[in-house]
Amino acid sequence: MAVKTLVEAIREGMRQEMENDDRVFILGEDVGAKGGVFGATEGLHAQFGDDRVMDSPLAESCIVGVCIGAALYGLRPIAEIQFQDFILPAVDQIISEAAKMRYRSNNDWGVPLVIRAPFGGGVHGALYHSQSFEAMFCSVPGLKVVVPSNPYDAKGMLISALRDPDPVLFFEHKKGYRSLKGDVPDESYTVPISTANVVQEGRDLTIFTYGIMVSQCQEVAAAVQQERSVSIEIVDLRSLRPLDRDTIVASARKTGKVLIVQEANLAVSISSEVSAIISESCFEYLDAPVKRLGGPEIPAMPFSPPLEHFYLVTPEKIRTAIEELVAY
Amino acid sequence: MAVKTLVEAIREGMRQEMENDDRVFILGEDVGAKGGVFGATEGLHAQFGDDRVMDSPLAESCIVGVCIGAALYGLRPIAEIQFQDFILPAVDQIISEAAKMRYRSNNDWGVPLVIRAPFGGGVHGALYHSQSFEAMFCSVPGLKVVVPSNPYDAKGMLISALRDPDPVLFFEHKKGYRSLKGDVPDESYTVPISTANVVQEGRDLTIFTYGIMVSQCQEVAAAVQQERSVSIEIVDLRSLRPLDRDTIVASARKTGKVLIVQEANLAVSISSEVSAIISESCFEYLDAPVKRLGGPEIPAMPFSPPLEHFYLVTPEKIRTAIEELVAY
Amino acid sequence: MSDTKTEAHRKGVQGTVAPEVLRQIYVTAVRSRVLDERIWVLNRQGRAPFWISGMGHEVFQSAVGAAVDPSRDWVVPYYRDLAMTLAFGMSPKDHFLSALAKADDPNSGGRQMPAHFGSHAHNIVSTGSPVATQMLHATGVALAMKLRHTDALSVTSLGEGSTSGGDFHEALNFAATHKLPVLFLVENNGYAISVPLDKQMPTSHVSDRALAYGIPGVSVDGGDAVACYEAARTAVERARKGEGPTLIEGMVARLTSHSSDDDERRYRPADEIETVHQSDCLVRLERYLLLQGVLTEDDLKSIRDAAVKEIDVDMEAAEQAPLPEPETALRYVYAEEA
Amino acid sequence: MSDTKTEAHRKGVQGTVAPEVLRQIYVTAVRSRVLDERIWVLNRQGRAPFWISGMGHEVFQSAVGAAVDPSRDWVVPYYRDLAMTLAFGMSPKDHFLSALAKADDPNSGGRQMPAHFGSHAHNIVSTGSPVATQMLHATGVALAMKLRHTDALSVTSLGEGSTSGGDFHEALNFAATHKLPVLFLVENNGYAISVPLDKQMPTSHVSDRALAYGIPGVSVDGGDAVACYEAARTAVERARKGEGPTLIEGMVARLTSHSSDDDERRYRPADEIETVHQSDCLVRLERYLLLQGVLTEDDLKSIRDAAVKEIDVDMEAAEQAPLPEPETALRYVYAEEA
Ligand SMILES: Cc1ncc(C[n+]2csc(CCOP(=O)(O)OP(=O)(O)O)c2C)c(N)n1
Ligand SMILES: Cc1ncc(C[n+]2csc(CCOP(=O)(O)OP(=O)(O)O)c2C)c(N)n1
Ligand SMILES: [Mg+2]
Ligand SMILES: [Mg+2]
Repeated sequence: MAVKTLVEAIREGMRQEMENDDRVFILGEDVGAKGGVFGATEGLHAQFGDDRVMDSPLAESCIVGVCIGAALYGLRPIAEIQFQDFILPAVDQIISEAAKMRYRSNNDWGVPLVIRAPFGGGVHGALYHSQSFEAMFCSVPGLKVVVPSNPYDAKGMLISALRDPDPVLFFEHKKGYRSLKGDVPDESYTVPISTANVVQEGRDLTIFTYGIMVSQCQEVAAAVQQERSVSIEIVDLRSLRPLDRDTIVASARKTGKVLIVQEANLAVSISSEVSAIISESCFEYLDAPVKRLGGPEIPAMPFSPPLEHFYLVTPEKIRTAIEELVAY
Repeated sequence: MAVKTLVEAIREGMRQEMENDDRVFILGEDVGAKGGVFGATEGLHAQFGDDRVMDSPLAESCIVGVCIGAALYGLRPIAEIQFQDFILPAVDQIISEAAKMRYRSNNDWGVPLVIRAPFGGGVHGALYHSQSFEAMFCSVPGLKVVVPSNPYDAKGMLISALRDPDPVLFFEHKKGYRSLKGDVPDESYTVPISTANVVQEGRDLTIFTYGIMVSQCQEVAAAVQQERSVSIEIVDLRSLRPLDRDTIVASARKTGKVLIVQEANLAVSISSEVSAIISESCFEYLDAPVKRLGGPEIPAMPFSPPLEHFYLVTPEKIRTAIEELVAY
Repeated sequence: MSDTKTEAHRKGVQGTVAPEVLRQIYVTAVRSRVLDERIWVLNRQGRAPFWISGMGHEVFQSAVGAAVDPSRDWVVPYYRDLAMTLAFGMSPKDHFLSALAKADDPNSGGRQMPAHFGSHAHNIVSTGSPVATQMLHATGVALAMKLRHTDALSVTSLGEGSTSGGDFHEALNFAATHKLPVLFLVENNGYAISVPLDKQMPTSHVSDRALAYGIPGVSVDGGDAVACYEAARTAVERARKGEGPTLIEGMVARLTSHSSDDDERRYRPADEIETVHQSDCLVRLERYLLLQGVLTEDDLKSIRDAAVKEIDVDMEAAEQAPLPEPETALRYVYAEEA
Repeated sequence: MSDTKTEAHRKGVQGTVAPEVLRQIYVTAVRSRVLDERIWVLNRQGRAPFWISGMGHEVFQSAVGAAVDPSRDWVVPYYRDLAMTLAFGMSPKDHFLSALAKADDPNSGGRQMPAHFGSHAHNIVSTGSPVATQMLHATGVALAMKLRHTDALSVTSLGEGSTSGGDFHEALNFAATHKLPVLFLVENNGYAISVPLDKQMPTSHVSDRALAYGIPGVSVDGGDAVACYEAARTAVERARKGEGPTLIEGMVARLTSHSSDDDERRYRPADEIETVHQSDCLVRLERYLLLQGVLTEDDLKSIRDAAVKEIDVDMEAAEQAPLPEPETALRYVYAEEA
């Protein structure tokens, strides 16, 4: 057990599963000698060679489509998409093909494929290196969508994903790669990929969130709880498709006040679905309107620092939202 | 004024705007001599010739990308995607390019482009000719998304879309092409594209819906109102991005009970967002949980009749949902 | 441009093909034709809501099918590959079950439209409707075959219209870069639904594109079984030796409308509809087999009779089979626990 | 395959280029280089958070820029096209405003990363980060130019790595089918970030792909201004005559790491990093101009001095300019009412 960063935990998860299962290989842009633009595959090419850590041509549909084919033949590919922003050329392969393979073949075929991609902003990545596209995949039956909020979950959920018989989108917050740190066992282990995690129990208010926002909400909640007597529960959704409906409903019923926090813009998003689930199942338990906090309805996060800061969900915005809800 | 079908109204809207504005042209698969697989462009090639009604190669990214370029140069393209299911190869061009052009250029450039595509099922179209993909575009700032529910709106909104300076996705329910009929003025007119439409006023319950489900909900509501004393309001959302928040909130506050009906599966969908908006803004007005009715969480509509029927939102399901809500 | 070069490519390759191989090709093509015609009948009777036909493409497919080894090779077909699926071991019954949307349809359990093929047992990868995506799946299958050090290969096919999509290019580029064992088949029938070749692409042969990827590209007359078979054999040998992919374009004819939902008279010249049947690949193959003395008139008749009999029996069986239960629509979104 | 054919394609075209054109090419290239170096300095000083450089590509871009007519032709560039944007009339100040993310940045108002070019006033279409999408925009621009009966043309460019994406193929196919007036430029520097050519594609020249579309394809030495200019002139004439697109590949060198976020020493052989500077296109152009007597040492010096002076002034002005106001982030999602 040692303290590791998010990107180290992900790398360790890949390395151990590649040692454990020779069907696992990686295909993506710059994953070889360079070790990926964020270093997620650093050292893996040296250890496993050209056949298992393959630099792909610059073509995302190709990366995913080829991985689907290899998975159909029995391998366990990891497709790395350099930035989640560049997953769009692969959307047809993901939604038309990977997501529907088992269903359309009536269980004759399956696609055990993990697609990893860094997402999110706050790193001066501008319009095309900061986006959060998870919502569009969370409406798609046949896909699983996972966003780890800490290194422990990241390693364990990645190994689970690699053993899953169906396609899993594994989205990693790029700002968290080095800023998120935590204890990670040295040996291989799994964390289930379809459950939410109550990271902090509370009585008065639940925050549902995921990814890098989890630790940010924890910090703000700790500060607020220091100042005033309010007990805040925080639920790390962590699996965005399927959502863990039971945990969501139980927590909302318990506290009666709900704040949903995400970095992405709100319209037709995870926050919409969590709110709708709560509406359906917690009507008689709610003490306040379900509140949502996320990015503004603009196409993406701009480059210039004042604009980027304007976009972000900051601790101040989270605090204000909590206080409004408490006061309701 | 004459009774026209949905597809006739759409065709007439295109024809009249092409006569009115010589910058308008159509690019799509089989739109020429064949007149489109649903006949939407029938006769237009004969009238306007090769330069304005162009059969494209079988490549959706090409269709949309070329239209974006032509729009930038000052033309007013209509991209026809043969089935909405096949829009996925064009998603990068739509979301990365068309949707972001004005924003990323700080208003220096814009993309006046209409993308038309038939969607929806119930026509034995099976997994890839029945889908409803609107949700994924409704989370994207920079796009407008429109679904007409009747021939009058279809013609007027299409002409509005063609005069809009920004990209509009115009989704047409394929089962409605011939089944939806109504009075349509012979001359050119516009219907605004960012408003919902209260198609039927009521006091006890609001149904929010769109597309072919509007007329289906009207029929069921009429039958229910005949049988028992309940007054049902029906709101045709018709513009899915932006949603007409004011109309949604006003209606939900008025009736206090809400049913949202769509053909698509529910997770992270229009129904989720409408529910979340109501949660945010109507908490103190609600008399029952916001209820949603839509397709099951399976990848798409199957071919075999018993399976297809199982998928569909039928009058029976709508009636049951209304009755449950009334009884709450 | 490189006219001489591509002309050379286009020429049917000459060679001698063993009589039993030619017979096998013929049997597959006839079974496919009879089956295809029968499903059209079901369609016109209102019993099969949709059909999309392989008529006119059968000889090409049957010849390629005879050149590969269905026991180890894999195919990722497209909707016109009825004959190819028969070559890989599917039965007419399998296709009737699919056309009638029955629960036991091995392709999809009645979930997909007919002619959306797939059977794990027969090394036929499941295919959907979006065109050209399968190019990349076949490439990935071939990559896996190479990484696992097999000597197997994958075959995949699409229409000439579908080569306009990006996945076609991405697949050829990847397969050629990594010298993967794939046969890319283009079945060029001159139309993509209604769109003719000259609105689809700037040259008249997709095989010209092989030059872009430094791989062999040949165009063969899809009615010339020997040329088709020899081109496929050459490509198979190359693939098994680890020398990489080959692009084979079969110049074929679409003998029907695009599908049962289409009426080609709206866009196809009447005389062309007329004349296309005069060069029916199956008729040409029969003429060749007789001329070469490979088969007699009696042989032809008994092969056709056997096919008709098989198809009668299979249709009957498929008609008896049950439709799926409605609630089964919820199954197999994800793997189910054992 | 077609080695002779493609070798012929690859050879730099010979011809004589007027001295004032050569001078113009040189001026553009020098201004680009000086500006580029200055932004690197700002980056290393922590004042410009990101930069991606055109160094090593300038002569090719400047030569093509000199062959087209920026008053009627349009360009849809990519991020290395700093010199091209100068040829189309943008100023160093415009680029400093962008590098410093200032409100008045004409490319994007500080919204996009630097080197994401665009200026309606200069016929430079706004570009985003996803590679290869611009191929289709340039094709659409050219379609509109043709439909409106102009004699203008569009130019677009991308790196060799980006040609692996589907949009490259779809654009060439469409433009060639409709004989549209487009110049497709490939700036082949042998790397896509860290991925070398032999993992990217099966042949060594992207110009081979022209054969697939029946259009001319040439590879030119990106340090040979005459060859670059002549190839572009030929393509421009062809386009204006309505004969269709041309694919021009400039064999260039990336003189820096991919971007300010990259360290090429992780993947690029040390000796190659060393030697690549010895064939610096700008040095070669200077040598050629001196040798041909087009310019004297004094001319070179005064051109460079003028560039330095211009860039000093422009940088100063850009540094004084304000950052955007935070709430302006909400503007221009859609057109605003007048
Ligand atoms: C991505 C995509 N776009 C559109 C379609 C609709 N469609 C089905 S078949 C077809 C034409 C295919 O033509 P071609 O590739 O020449 O094959 P052929 O049918 O002639 O054998 C089209 C446009 C589709 N299936 N997939
Ligand atoms: C669709 C997409 N995928 C990935 C990236 C990330 N990326 C930016 S530049 C680049 C390499 C481009 O290489 P090349 O086309 O050769 O151009 P060069 O930078 O060498 O001029 C990559 C992978 C991107 N911008 N867009
Ligand atoms: Mg065809
Ligand atoms: Mg490069």
